[in-house]
Amino acid sequence: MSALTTLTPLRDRLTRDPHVTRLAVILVLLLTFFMLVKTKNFFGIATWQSMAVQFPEFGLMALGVMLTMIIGGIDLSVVGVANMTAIGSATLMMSIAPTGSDSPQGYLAVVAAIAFSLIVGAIAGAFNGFLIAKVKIPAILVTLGTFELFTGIAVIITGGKPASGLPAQYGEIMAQRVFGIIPMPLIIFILATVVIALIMYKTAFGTKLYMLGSNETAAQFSGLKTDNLIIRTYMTSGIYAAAAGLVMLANYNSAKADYGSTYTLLAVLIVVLGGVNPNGGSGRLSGVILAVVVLQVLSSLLNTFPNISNFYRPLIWGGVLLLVIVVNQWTKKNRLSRLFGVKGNKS
Amino acid sequence: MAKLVRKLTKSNEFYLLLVIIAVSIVIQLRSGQFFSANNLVDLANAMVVPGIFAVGAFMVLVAGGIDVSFPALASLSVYATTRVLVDAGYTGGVWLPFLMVIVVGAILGAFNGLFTSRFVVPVLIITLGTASVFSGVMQGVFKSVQIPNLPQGMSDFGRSTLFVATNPESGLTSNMPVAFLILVAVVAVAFVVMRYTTFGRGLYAIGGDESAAARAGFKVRKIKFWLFVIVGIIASLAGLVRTSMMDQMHPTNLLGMELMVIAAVVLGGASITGGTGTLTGTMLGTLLIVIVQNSMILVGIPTFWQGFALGTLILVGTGISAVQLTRSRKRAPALVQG
Amino acid sequence: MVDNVIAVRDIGKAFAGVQALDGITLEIAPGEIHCLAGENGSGKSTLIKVMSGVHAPDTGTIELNGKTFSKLSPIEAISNGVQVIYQDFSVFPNLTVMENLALNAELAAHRTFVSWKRMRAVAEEAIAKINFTIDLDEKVGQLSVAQKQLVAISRALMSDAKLIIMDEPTTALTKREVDALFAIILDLKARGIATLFVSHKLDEVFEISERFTIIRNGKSVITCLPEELDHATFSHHMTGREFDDDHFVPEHVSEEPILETRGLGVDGAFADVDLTLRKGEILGITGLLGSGRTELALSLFGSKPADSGKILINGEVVEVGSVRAAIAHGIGYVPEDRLTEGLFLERSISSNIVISEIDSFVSKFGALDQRKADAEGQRWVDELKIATPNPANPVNTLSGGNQQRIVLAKWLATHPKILILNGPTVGVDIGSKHDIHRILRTLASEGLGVIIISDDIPEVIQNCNRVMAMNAGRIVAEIDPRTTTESELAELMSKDPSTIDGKG
Amino acid sequence: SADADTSTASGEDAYTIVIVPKDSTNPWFVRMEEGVNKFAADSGNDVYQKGPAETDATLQVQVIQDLIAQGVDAIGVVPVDPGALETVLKQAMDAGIIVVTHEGASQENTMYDIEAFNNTQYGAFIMDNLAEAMGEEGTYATMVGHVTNASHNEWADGAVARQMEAYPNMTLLAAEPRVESQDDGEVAYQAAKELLKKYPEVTGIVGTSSFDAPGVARAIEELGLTGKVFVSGTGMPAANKSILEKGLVKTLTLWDPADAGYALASLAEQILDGEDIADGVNLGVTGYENMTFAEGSDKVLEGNGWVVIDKDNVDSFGF
Ligand SMILES: Nc1ncnc2c1ncn2[C@@H]1O[C@H](COP(=O)(O)OP(=O)(O)OP(=O)(O)O)[C@@H](O)[C@H]1O
Ligand SMILES: Nc1ncnc2c1ncn2[C@@H]1O[C@H](COP(=O)(O)OP(=O)(O)OP(=O)(O)O)[C@@H](O)[C@H]1O
Ligand SMILES: [Mg+2]
Ligand SMILES: [Mg+2]
Repeated sequence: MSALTTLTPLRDRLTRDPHVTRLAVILVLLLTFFMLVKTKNFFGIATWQSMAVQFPEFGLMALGVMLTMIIGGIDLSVVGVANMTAIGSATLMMSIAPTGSDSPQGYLAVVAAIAFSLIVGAIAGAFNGFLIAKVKIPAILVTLGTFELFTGIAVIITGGKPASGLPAQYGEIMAQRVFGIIPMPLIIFILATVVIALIMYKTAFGTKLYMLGSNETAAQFSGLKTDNLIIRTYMTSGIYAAAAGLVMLANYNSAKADYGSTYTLLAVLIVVLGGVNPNGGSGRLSGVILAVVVLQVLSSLLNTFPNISNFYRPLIWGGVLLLVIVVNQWTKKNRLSRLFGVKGNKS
Repeated sequence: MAKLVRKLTKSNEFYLLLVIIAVSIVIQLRSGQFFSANNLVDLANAMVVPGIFAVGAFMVLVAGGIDVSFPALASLSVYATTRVLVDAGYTGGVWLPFLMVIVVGAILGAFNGLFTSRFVVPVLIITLGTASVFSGVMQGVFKSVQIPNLPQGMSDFGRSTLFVATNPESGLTSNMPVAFLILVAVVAVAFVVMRYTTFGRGLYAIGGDESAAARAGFKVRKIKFWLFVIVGIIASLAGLVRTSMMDQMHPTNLLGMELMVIAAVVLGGASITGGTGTLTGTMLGTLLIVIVQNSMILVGIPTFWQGFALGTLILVGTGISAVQLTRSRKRAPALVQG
Repeated sequence: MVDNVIAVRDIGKAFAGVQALDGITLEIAPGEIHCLAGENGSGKSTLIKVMSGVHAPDTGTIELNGKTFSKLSPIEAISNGVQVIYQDFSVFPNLTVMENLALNAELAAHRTFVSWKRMRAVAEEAIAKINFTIDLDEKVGQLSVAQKQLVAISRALMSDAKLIIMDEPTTALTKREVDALFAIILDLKARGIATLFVSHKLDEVFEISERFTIIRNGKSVITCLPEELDHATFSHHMTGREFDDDHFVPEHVSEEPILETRGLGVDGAFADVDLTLRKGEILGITGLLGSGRTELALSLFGSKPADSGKILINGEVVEVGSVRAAIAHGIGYVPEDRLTEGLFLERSISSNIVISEIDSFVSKFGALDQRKADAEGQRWVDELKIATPNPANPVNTLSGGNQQRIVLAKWLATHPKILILNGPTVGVDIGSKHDIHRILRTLASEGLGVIIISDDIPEVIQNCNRVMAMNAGRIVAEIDPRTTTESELAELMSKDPSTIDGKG
Repeated sequence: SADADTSTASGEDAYTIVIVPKDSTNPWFVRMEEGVNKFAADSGNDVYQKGPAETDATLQVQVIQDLIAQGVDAIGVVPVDPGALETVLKQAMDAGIIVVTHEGASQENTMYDIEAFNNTQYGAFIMDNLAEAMGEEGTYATMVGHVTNASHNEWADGAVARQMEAYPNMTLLAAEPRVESQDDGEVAYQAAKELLKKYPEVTGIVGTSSFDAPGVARAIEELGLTGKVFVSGTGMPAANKSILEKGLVKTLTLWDPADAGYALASLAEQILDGEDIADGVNLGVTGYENMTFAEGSDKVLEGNGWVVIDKDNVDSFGF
């Protein structure tokens, strides 16, 4: 019953938002192409497992960026938060369970580190939110500044070197394959998606975010605690970035100040490709998730062609984004040619 | 007089200038080198490329968009130009490289312009796409690699100096590059365009209210299109200057600069939602960032602490102007009018 | 036969599913003052946009200067002498008054370079024409709604227009400013310039118009002379309904005041305001632009907390330091400018309605009961007769009158004890206006304390049981609307404040 | 013709060997690809190079993950960051893929790592060149691409250690011992100018990244310090021809990345063929003909592959 009621609006949303539908079509086309051209890879479980390990890193960051963009802001600090918190929790784990500790000690370290990392992520995000909401510095400046700041802290802690030598238990937990096939990072990503879906669509907070992004003055006049909302949004983004940091910590078995430096723009690209309006007020989670998957499938597909250099990856990503823009407009106006038609009374 | 003071205390440029002065004094006190002639020339030198980029980013911001494609655009147009000229064994003057980057820059800019003027989609989204396409074309299609030896004309231009500033104490010399004149020219032309042409006022109008601009009779599409052509040219000039001055073509050297440049322009008081901002503010914002980035060693900040210091300074610098601005706006009397 | 300055014939225009215009024909003679009337959403603005080249009609023709067009471009319209003052003014908030006034002229002259000296001269001339003083270097975004409107009007009057179209030009103007505008229109008429005029204020319409065209649901209903109609028949043509004018008489007024202020003041805006509001009352506060009426409302609502004085609710002194505090005390506020302050345009109708009470749909576990919230939205849509096929549609699919009902619904949904409305019927048609007034009266009779802030004098006279006049930041008089005429009230509002011996 | 080679080689028993460099615009790895392609032609196997689009550890991991998924036979990696690669390389080995590395002496999850030389010794060699230019006296600082770059820092450490033991009249600048060039010629130039302004006593800079020496040389020339301040470091011949010829830099050091690429692929093939890897193994290119295990290691194979370029021999390399 309750599953039914949650499913129906989901299906509604999927069919009602043409942008999301279009992304879904692109994904299906892409998968079909993959299946036909690289049949062997397509039917190999390893292909999917390797994807499932990769995208949660930037996917989690994109989810945080999405929330900030829905309220009309942006978070460019996610990579800095991820690296700083990963380094912090790596350091913590190594001090709780130095090499040679027994395994209960190791598990304790893991639990402590995860909690620590998420808390620090929340604090870092709240710091962003505070500067944006209370000091009223534009979000783009704040998060660019804190990106430098957090990365700087990461460099100071480690002296620029990787923090490695984690207790084996961390890698053990994160390398788990649930049901023998599903990699842990994917489980984390799915969990994070469910949580964010609940936040966005099942809490008052979610509704308020959209309202805030749509019209901040009206939100104030409606009695919303706008500053508080902004701070909580960036805090959530910080937590998601910290989660991404934990996944990276597992994937690289180490943390470092400059991991994932290309993820900032990638996360923004994903969010806008997913149909979130950078001016705030609209956008759907399903679109962003589809965008993550589309980009991941595309890049893994590309890596199966030895002769196609990875440099084509940005070209294709950019191409997909522009294509979606063109197609959206096309269907809005029915006829693309009208777009290029001359305005005037020459009809 | 009182009106001037009120205007001043309401302006972002004023606080920015105060911050710059304060930062300079700190650097001077810590290093004793800030106000030396050759250091100032070095700063001017470091300002050239970000400064030219900032003008372009500023124009787009005024029209209500955020362009993140200019470094990729500049890289592609300069790479293509250099590659062609080097392969052809060109040994002539710098006029041809200039001409070529202007043409290529204009074409790439037109590509941006076509999308931004025809599609009702925020410029940020479009330029995220085109930036990827530009760098993908450069790296994937042109298989870009470093080009160590530039055409003679470009090398010579990169080395030509206006004057040499000498520090009487240390005897060190710094060259004021001729390329600085390009920055000056770009700023001057942009100033005239933004202030004294209907095109420039149209950018402000579009940034303020696009549909009102259309109703007033501005040809919004045309203006947007040409805006991006112009910005493409400006960005390519910056790219050519950087390449000539480095005396090598590093295809990825400029990539990743976009956020810092946009931050500088916003720091200078341009609103990210469009319609406001001045070139003075833009230059001051860029100057502040350039000073901070190029004074870490002078101030004696250890390498490990430099990222931290840069982040702190960006936050403090923007924070001071933000707080002051909110305060002075609050202090200003509410609408009282009979 | 006199040639028309403009004639549109058989215009049809549909927007995704909505037939906004359906075979409209309209002719305007030189110098004619023509009134276009119709309910919200009847197609007036759309017709205007067709005449000014913003929208291309699906069918029909436009005759202008002897030429027949199937569609116009804005520049063609302007160069053929059609000037429009849009409902949203179409000003540039980020530019100065001077540029807002003068840019059009520079554009029309196809100049490449602008001259600031020339622009200043042009702008000075423009504001001199309608006799209004303003700092030419002020940014238009900093101006009040009325000042923006005056800027838009002066701009339209500058060019060599043959026809000036005004889409609700007087919504934010006070009586004095309206009179000035009418003088200008008559002056234009004397020079052979025609005016097409849209307004929802009946008095004005009858005062100035020489001919009416009334449209309903995109179709012409009647074109006739003012003598052929009175207020009642006019309203009937517009809405198909009958209205009666009567004064509001509260049914039951509580002894104890629900809201009081003592010596309330905000520096630079108003001072020494003492007022008392009882349950069941509708208190009117009226005053000119800049009289402090909006600031007073904002300080009661906690958005601009008072610098001095006290606010009492149910006899107890309370701190109203923030909007949330005000809401907690049961105060609701319908703001002056619904578009920028009241509505979330791209969000759904029902979420706009429930946003202020959304926390009450949250269960113990923090889950939002969306169905309950939607049901609440639907309930208010039905209750206030908001015309929409689906409350899930975004608010920007509605016309002004319906949008205003949404803002009202949002506050009613919070079950306020005190409701403050700032310009509750600005830009709302008579039908909707009447409905909104009915709603307010019902609310008062249910025990709500209502404050209407408005410069629409007939509105406050008819719908309030007490009216306070504000002038230059002070309450200068309190009147009984049943014994005071509109002109007496207007005089109180606009007198030089030094000649009134008000309180304090 | 290369195409024809690959197609014939993709037969039954041809191996798929993929070399994963740090990035691909850097002429260094462009040059490396030449060696890889040469090995492909020589061996008839399916050998190619595929790197990430930017020097970024996370991107490099993704490339390797995708290669694992495709089930290639061997992967030869030049790690951006050995630490970041441990997990994925372990996965590769668990999947039965042969893993070898280059410039990854600290890599644990690899079968063998080949080094053109020993990093510490290479740093020492850079120092020897700088000391000679400085006349074995004066103050110097070190410059690395990023403080996060492992091999740059090892070279710099090696250089400092060498100075300590061999050049008593030289001192490391205490206030700024290590500056960053961010792998950017412009930053190297600006940082060097600042350094030389603030610390007039500095007469030498140890460069490591290939962007360092050209950038620093520009600064030296502009400040009017030619012949007074010196820089050494790593660099490709063609890219540094002009600064060498002008005398701004006396010598630069490098190893030929093409040879390293060839050797890496060759090592992978030998392992695939089941050959025994022992001291003295011959990887078929100059400098890698007689590889020996580093002291105390059974993984790190060291050759003697570095070369010195100066203005006289700069034209003789052909790259
Ligand atoms: N651009 C548009 N897209 C979709 N529908 C529109 C558009 N413009 C107008 N409409 C619809 O056309 C109808 C007529 O609208 P119009 O704005 O002309 O009404 P109006 O007579 O000006 O009303 P009001 O008195 O409220 O100003 C309305 O139903 C409106 O929703
Ligand atoms: N360009 C447009 N695009 C989309 N919708 C539009 C457009 N112009 C008008 N509309 C819609 O048409 C409806 C009527 O528009 P309009 O601005 O004319 O309001 P109105 O009916 O005049 O309101 P009122 O008279 O009550 O102030 C509104 O819902 C508005 O959102
Ligand atoms: Mg209208
Ligand atoms: Mg209207």
